Amino acid sequence: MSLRTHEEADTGVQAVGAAAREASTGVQASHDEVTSSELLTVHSARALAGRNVVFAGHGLPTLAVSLAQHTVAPDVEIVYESGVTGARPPAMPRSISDSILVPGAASVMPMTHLFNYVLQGQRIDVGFLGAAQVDKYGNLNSTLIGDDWEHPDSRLPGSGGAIEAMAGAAEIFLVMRRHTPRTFVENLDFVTSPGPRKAAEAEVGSMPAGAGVTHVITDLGIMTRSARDEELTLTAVHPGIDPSEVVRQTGWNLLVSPDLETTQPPSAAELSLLREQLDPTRIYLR
Amino acid sequence: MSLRTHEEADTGVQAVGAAAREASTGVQASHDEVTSSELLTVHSARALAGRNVVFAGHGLPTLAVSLAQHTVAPDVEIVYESGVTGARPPAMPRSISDSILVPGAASVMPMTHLFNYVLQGQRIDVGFLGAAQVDKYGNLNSTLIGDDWEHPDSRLPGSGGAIEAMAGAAEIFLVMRRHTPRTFVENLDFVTSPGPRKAAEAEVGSMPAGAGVTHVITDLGIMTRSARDEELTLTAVHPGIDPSEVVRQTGWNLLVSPDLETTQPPSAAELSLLREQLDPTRIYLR
Amino acid sequence: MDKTLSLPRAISTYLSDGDTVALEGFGHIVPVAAAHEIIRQGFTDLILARMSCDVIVDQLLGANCLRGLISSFVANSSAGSLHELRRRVEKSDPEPLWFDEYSHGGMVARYQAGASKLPFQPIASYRGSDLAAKNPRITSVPDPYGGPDIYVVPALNPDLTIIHAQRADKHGNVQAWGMLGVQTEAAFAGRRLIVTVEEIVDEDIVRSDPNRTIVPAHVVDAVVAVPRGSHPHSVQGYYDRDDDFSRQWSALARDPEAVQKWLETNVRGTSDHDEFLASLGSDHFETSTIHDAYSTPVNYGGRA
Amino acid sequence: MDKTLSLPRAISTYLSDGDTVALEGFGHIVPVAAAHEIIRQGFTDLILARMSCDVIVDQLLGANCLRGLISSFVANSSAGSLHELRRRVEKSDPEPLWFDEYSHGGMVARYQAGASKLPFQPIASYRGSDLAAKNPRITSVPDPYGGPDIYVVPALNPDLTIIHAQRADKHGNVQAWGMLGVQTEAAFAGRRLIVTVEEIVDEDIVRSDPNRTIVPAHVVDAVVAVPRGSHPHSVQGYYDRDDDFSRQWSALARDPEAVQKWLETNVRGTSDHDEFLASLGSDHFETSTIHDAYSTPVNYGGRA
Repeated sequence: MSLRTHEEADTGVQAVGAAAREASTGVQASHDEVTSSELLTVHSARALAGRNVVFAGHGLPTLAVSLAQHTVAPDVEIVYESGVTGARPPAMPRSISDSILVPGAASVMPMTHLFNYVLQGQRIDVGFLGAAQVDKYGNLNSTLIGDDWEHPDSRLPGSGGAIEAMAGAAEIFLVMRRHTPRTFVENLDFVTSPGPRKAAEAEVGSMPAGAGVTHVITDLGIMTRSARDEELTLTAVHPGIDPSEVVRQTGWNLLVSPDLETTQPPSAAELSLLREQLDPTRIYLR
Repeated sequence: MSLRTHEEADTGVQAVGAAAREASTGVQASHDEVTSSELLTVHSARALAGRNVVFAGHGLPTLAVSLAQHTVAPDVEIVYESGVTGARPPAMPRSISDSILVPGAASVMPMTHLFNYVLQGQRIDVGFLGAAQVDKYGNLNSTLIGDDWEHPDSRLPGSGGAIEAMAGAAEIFLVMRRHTPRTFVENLDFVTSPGPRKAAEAEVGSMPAGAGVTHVITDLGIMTRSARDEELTLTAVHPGIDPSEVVRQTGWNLLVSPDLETTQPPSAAELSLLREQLDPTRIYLR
Repeated sequence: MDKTLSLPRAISTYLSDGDTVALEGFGHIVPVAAAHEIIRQGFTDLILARMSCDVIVDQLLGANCLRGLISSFVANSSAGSLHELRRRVEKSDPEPLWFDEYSHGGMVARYQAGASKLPFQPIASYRGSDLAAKNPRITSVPDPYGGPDIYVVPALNPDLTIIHAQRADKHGNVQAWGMLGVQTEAAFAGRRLIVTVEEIVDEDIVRSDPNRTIVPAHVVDAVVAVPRGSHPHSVQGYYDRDDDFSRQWSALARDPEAVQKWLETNVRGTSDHDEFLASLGSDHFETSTIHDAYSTPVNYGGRA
Repeated sequence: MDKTLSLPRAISTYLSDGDTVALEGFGHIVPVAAAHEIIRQGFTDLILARMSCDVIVDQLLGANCLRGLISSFVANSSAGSLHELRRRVEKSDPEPLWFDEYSHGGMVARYQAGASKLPFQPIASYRGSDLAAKNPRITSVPDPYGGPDIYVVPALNPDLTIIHAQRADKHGNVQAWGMLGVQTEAAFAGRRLIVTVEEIVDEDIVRSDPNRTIVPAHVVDAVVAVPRGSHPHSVQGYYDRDDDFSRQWSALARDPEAVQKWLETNVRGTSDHDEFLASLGSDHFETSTIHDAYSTPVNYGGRA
């Protein structure tokens, strides 16, 4: 409910970018069928290999964790901001506070436990977040757009638990449906959730426990960073996406890895799991 | 379990003082039958008139609250340090962590709620405490006897929750089975639970929320105080007790009220309730 | 002590103009009916504390009940924007809104300090966040154990807290299950406390499961039976959420006049919560039925 | 992930000499069998954290497992004194004991800070108490909201926490009821966590009542089935306390040699908890039977 997942930032059907449409080889799945949601979900799931405890919103992150449980990370467990762990909902939850998450779950914690003991308590390996703006160090804005904090052009939902997820999780995966210069910016209008580099510049407060944003998964490709002072670097583009297009759609001078790769398209097995088992009514696989 | 109630400080059968035995009139109950426990319980119960939420140990305080519920304070509720409220045990609990308290109780709180939200949260009208030593301002020692804190002559149980009860409750009732110069002292060997006067002398920390010890109920009589800088004053003696005897048994120069009263002996109704209904097997009415 | 009251009586007894009132519930067991009663009785100048906003925040704003808001999430859950709120914040339309903003972790910490009668609660987040820079009430203390200065947030002690739950006994022992949010802390933090419940049950039911009690009776001032009092939010074991209602609100509230008309017809024009529910249409609740899924009983037995 | 282990294996895997180990449980669901296994394996130089002491503290002291104690109540519940402990504190016999002393409120605050990864937790008590004067780890910070400086206690993060509960599934979702003490906070505060339980149950039972879970699986390192693992303390719904045992301990432990003999016979001389229980005599548990008192099931139903 309260984290800015992509569902809240973006609504409506999102097809994958035109370039991807043209280029996707269709070796493993007909590219016409691969939606943006499917693409982002598959790459989010793959990035979960080796992780155990994930803090995530409903929708795409939930689907990604489910897919990872069936593929690269059988023991991965999802913790929802509403305090639910080990949920086994009979259908896709409509928000993180959907009571469909509760029957058959392993636990429901009160919010003091979730925020104090789980998030602040550094029990999370990966937190999935969304944002209206991200900068080169993975600092996030989900508060407002505009110059005047008191009278913003657009008032956004705010932190919810994003500040605590960023501060407490070992790493953050950022999922952005639309990779544009308006969302990938040189300077945030408001720093809601600072990564460790921004935090280190401040004079007061406890340092974040983790590395901040380590993966950004977009409709154009994947950016990663691993050290505090490291910038996000384009490490992979989706099939048919020219890296110069990604640089053009980024509001700062984006670093491109010398070992730039092309992502493996969703496999038939991944798509089959998503479509036939995990979200057969296509609530999220729009 | 962990507050120093009189049960923990004093063990063994305690008959009422000889003077009281000789003088008790027996108008309402044969004085031969009135044990020290009954006397202290009845006067503790009477003092609960007008109070609603009581923090108490097992044994005498529990009995006193039960008696008050049947007499002067029908709505009074007891909160145990183990987190249990609204207990209706089928028999007298043997400690505050006796699981006999739980079946049929109104709530069981985790200890964070009990200590943070109930005690520190200032939800308690009266806290019952015991102590090894008390001074004229109602400061209490339940930690040690001796001059050397590192190697005391006698190591006592320690605070338990007594410090928090003293700091958070609106007032404290102290029950002392034996009124002697060794327990009513000029200077405590160790200030475990300071009242507000002692706290005010300190330079650091939050001030206690309440008045500290307002009633001391002993085998000789009743002492009260109501303002921060007020000393405990002997306001009533039990029938047949000479006030000079109380002064002699007190380690400081005890103030005696000009309006000194003689306590009303336990009534037949009170004794009947205690003996036949509340503690028929005489676990505590020794 | 019987603490049952009618909803109008509970609100009129325990709320005053200018109060800070907390309405908590995280997308589940939300005191919506109580918010509507606040609108009906025309309270003004309130400061609302609510971690995660929803339709009732827009409705209280539209009804001009609020001069301020303390919150950490100001969208309509996942259903869209709260347009009354955005008009107030973005354009001071019709007037400015005092907005005291935190993160969810900060709000939890504020309620926790309030419930604990501590002046503040430390929090490990906020370093480098503009949220801390923007809000003068978020400050810091030194760490006497050698770490960097740590952020703290001040205690939040609402004049009145209102929560909703599945059930209580008439004395006010409140039981809830499913997602519990910050309700226990908000309840203890409040100077006064009203609890609305789906049903008031015999105390033997409550007492058969004392660990299920989230707020003990001595903290409660009034307990009020308000069936379906959380609509459009769900109540575990009682009814499902009404997503259509929430989505339609975000569409409707784009038009300030539509908000006023809705409030006149559905809240001010209804005398109580039952009439409000009826105003939504007789077939409105057909889709929100739920299945049964009972807990396995546990044995509370002890020495007999 | 199946986290079930035998008790010897769990202790040998997750405990090391010199560790700070928390054994929590407030006169109910106490990890007594785990304490005995620590004695059997001969660990030394441990610092024990335990709010409310009892027979296992005396036993661990007698077995020379401990160099230090962090506690807020050092009697044997209401059964009398702990004489091993008193000899150590009063006479440094056989050697001094490092004793880090708090009140119960202070211990709760320390575990809470530890679970929350905060450096400290403020506490409203301690002003004017010699406990604060005596303990240099109890210190203070200024109140930036204008009140007096407030006392703080440091986070407690045991190397290993051990708790006991009624039941868990094999993944380590732990459920308990009755008096819960500070177990959830101690569990989250621990760098490692062992949970002993009366029984490991099918996960469907746990999942029929998710609000009953006091510690979720991802916090647990090992889960161990140890029936009657809390004796002489009670387990709600399973067995009653054994007051005779506790009282007899306070009598026996007046004699240091009797303690050594008891440890040899009943702990070191037994290979596991079943043998320990058998060493108490075949008719020992006849008096601790309990009655049944089942909770009323609640409906967790939602949208099907």
